[in-house]
Amino acid sequence: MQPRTTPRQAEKVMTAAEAVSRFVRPGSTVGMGGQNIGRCPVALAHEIIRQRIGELTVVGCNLSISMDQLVGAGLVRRTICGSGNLERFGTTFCWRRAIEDGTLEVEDYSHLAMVTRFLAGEMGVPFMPTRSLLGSDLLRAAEKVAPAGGLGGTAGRTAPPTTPHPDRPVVIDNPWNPGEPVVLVPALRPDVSIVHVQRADAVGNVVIEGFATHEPEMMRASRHVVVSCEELVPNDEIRAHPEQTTVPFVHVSAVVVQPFGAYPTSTYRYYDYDPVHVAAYQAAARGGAGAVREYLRAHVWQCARFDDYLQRAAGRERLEALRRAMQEMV
Amino acid sequence: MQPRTTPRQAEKVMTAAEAVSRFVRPGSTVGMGGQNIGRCPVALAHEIIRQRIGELTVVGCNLSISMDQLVGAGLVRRTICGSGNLERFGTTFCWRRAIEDGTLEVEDYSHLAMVTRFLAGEMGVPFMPTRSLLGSDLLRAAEKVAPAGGLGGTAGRTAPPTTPHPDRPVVIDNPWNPGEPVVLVPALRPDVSIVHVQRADAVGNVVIEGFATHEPEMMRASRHVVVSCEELVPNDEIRAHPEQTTVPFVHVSAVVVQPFGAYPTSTYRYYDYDPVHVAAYQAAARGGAGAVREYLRAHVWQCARFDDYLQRAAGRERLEALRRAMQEMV
Amino acid sequence: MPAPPGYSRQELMVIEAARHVRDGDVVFVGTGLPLLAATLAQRTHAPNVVCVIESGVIAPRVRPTPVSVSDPKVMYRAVRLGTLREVLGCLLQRGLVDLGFLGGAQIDRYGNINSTVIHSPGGMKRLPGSGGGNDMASHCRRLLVITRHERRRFPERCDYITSPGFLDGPGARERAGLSGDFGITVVTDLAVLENDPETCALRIAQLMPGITVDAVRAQTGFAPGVAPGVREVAPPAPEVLGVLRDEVDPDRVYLREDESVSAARR
Amino acid sequence: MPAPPGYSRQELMVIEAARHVRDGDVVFVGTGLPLLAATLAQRTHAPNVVCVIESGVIAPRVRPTPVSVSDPKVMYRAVRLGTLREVLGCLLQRGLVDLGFLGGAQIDRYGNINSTVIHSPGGMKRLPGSGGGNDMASHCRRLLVITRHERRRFPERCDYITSPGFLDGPGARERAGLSGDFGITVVTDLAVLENDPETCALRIAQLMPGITVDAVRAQTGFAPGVAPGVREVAPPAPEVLGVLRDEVDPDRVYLREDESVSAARR
Repeated sequence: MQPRTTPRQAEKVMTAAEAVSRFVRPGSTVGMGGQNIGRCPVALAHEIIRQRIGELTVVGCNLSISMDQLVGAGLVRRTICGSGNLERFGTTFCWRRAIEDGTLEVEDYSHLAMVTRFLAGEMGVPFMPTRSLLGSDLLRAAEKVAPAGGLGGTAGRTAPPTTPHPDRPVVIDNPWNPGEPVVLVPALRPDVSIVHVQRADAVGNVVIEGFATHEPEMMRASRHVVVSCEELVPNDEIRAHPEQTTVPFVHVSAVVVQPFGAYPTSTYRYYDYDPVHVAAYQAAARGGAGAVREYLRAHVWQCARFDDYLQRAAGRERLEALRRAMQEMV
Repeated sequence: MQPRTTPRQAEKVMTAAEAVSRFVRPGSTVGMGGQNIGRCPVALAHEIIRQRIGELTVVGCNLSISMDQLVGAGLVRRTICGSGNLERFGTTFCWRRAIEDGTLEVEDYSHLAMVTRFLAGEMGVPFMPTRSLLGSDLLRAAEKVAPAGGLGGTAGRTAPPTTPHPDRPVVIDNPWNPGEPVVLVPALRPDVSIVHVQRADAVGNVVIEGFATHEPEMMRASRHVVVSCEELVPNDEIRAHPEQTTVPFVHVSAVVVQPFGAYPTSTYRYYDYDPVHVAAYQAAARGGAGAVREYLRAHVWQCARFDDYLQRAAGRERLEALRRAMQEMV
Repeated sequence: MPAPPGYSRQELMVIEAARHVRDGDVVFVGTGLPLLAATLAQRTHAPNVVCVIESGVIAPRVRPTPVSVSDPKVMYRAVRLGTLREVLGCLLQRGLVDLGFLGGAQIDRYGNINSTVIHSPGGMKRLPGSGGGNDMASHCRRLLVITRHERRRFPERCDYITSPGFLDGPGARERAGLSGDFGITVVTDLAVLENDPETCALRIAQLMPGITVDAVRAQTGFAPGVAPGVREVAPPAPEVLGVLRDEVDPDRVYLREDESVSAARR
Repeated sequence: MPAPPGYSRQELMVIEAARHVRDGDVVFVGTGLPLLAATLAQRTHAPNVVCVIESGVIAPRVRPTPVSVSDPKVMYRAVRLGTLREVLGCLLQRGLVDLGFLGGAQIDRYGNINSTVIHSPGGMKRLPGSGGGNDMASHCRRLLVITRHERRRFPERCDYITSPGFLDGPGARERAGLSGDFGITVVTDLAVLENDPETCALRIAQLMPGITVDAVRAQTGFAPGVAPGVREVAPPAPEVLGVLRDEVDPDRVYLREDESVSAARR
């Protein structure tokens, strides 16, 4: 049951600073929106870094620049995801380094398995099946923890087996076809998800345009959702196109209005990604802890507001050029 | 794997007669779109009745007027659903009579459990969990067939238990919380689903407006999908609003263009339901086998085309009035 | 025929049911009297009620008077028109629905509900089935039932449990795997029943005007207890009655005109 | 620097990969060379190819040249922009995808792929992880891999199996619960490898121009067999090369210009 820190029908517009301090706590499991170079919740992640909220578990499908910056800031204890990278722009270097150094725990899944975990979370069931992972080492890591023999049936009630690791899959037989293994993955319910979207209204109805990746499932699975949006729209506009509402307000706790809130990643129909700044961050991330700290100092800690960062990292002309580049494409 | 009787990218526009004769076979499991008095696939069901394709298993969430007419025509062997009724207009009388007479088999589920079965089907997994049904007689009917003790784990491999009924749920322990029962429902993959929608293009991209009930999951779970639509739109219009596509063409086998194809039920944004004709059908259905045969003779068998039925049952003026009534509402 | 000078018992049932809707509740509702009650609550003391309807409708501004969960009137200016999965799965089973309105042909001592089949010496009578009823009873925190009070509707035990109430009594929901954080209120034309927090059995909490405990028991197939401080259902405030008649069901699709409180059976 | 007079080996790799795409295939594709190959196939011999991209994109008209599965260029005029679940669940796991393009740091004798971690005496090297790779290898009927042919990339056994090929050999996929209706083709700068239908091990099916079997084996960490009738990869048709250069990657985001077929390592 969702703790009602905010009445569902209340207006939920607030600053990033307020939203993050209210809903992100040390040790929180944070669901991360966006994918690769698209719609990463950069403004909200910057605010977490600015407030130095640590010991986080960051979860998602593809984790990208925002996760990497949180790791670079030393705020992440663990990730649970399907991948960490920026594709053409390279891997997530802070993440890789932290794993190789042994300072970051990881649980590895496939993207479908992660979506399946969020699907279980949003549907209110403790697990969901998938036929991915079978035969792979993604699964072997799990089976050590939860032998299939300990599962299922009344046997489990009379002699409870060792409980499986809460973040790892188990395998059962398909009851309708004994001998056919099926993977169960446990529900994943983030304490708070941070997602950057195109539009929202003041009570938290959300419209995502373009690809939506794992976000609808993750958002509905979360105890709280903080969205940042390019545009705040009237409630009547949401009600005029109710099929286009991606996630209704019932699931959303805070709305932060932040144009270019995903910069340097793209927001479909609003602006393209900025390869120059993505590459600049990647150069810092590749450069090691000192370079990352310097990047974060210049772009986060020395910027009281996200708009200051936008001015410093891009400037008005650059942002307008990215807007035009997107408009030519859609 | 879907048999490719139609290439996925091919144009799929055909008459209802052709679509039904190609994709609905005696003994088929037919997924039924619509709910109560909204968007029932009346034109496509009429065509099945006209072609007298029998021994059907009809599946859906709420089954309504089209199911009842198929039952009244003697074409249904079994239903699997969450409910049969037209709410304010009464129950589905042919269905009720056939069950009470013992001539129709039924498998009873809740609506969520049915959606969960379709969800398993569309996701390509053999089952899905739900926490509905627990404690109820909907479940007790199932447990007799599939005792929980026979399920799960390696035990199942060495000594296979009796395989559960393919259309009934089973119960397992939550592996992560032994002692907590969770219901598994088996995937349901209709041979063909029939659904009436607002718009489609020639290759089968489908746009549903208003409520969508169980249809997206059911359609994607089906081996074939036959849609009838109010309007055929150009492919470019679909591509101009890709977030609004409810089901992409990959899942669809045939597109039948049939304005007022859901009459006397409503099609959101197109026309309201016709309480007069719904009541007329209900009077026949309540009246018994003879009255139903007479209704079907007058409205289906004596109508070579669905447009003849529309003329007979409503007429142009009435249909236009229903269109106006809807336009005042949306 | 003009409206009666007072109010009908049916109107009072709807008004009493509306009183059990709390401001801010997420309410799972079908059509008929339940939707009238939820809409009335929203237009009076509970403006922040969020109605959800299983066909995929979230927070509509319902227009009078829908006759079906797929009636366009129930979808009017919703914030979301989506799927059954979103409503029954991502809201209801997910635990985000506070209150569900449910009907049924039988409701027994422990608040179990039957909407599937009635067995009688003459044979079986088939009913519509669960619909979303089983899901509501499984996952809502509170259930609200509006029904006529007839002995055959209140048996000791349902012929078939479609939607679980308290099953066999204390602890039974938990043993079945359901949440025990649960409550039932039944509003009838004779009384308001609610579950006894100790025994889980339905008991008489309020009486309709002029109705006695004995009169209720005479129409109940089990012997309901009586809650401490049982009182008479409060009469409707005139402005609430006005909203019900003028805005919620102005065409009297569900509200009958032929039954004033004074004319109702005692 | 002008384009070389002939064609580069990299261009031939893309063109050869495109030949394995059949008209009408539903193809699961990421960015980079795989997307070039799929787009090339679509613009030449396979106009009815349906591309799906895991971020939620179905049947786009890809604009040159996307660098990410979330690049707006990869979404251009899609018939559907939706969710990862729709693509990875309702198409891929559902069994509706014919061909998947996959990359990885290691691919072993049985076509298993590692994109998670490399262990070496100096320690571990962390890689991006599965992404949708494990899902593709688990559910596609055919896999197509485009990779540079280096010994370290073709070990006897992967350090970590991220995406299952034939696992331990004949019958192993079925034993693991995966479909045995499966095949792998690997296009490298030295050869085209494919699974032996009997042993399931990768074997040499074609050789890049001027490359010998021994040269391939020298760069392979296991000893691949040779398919009967092994032949040289056919040179590109000029019009296909023209489409690749002018329409598919005109800005040479992925196609390097510095390597003609004659200059490539032997």
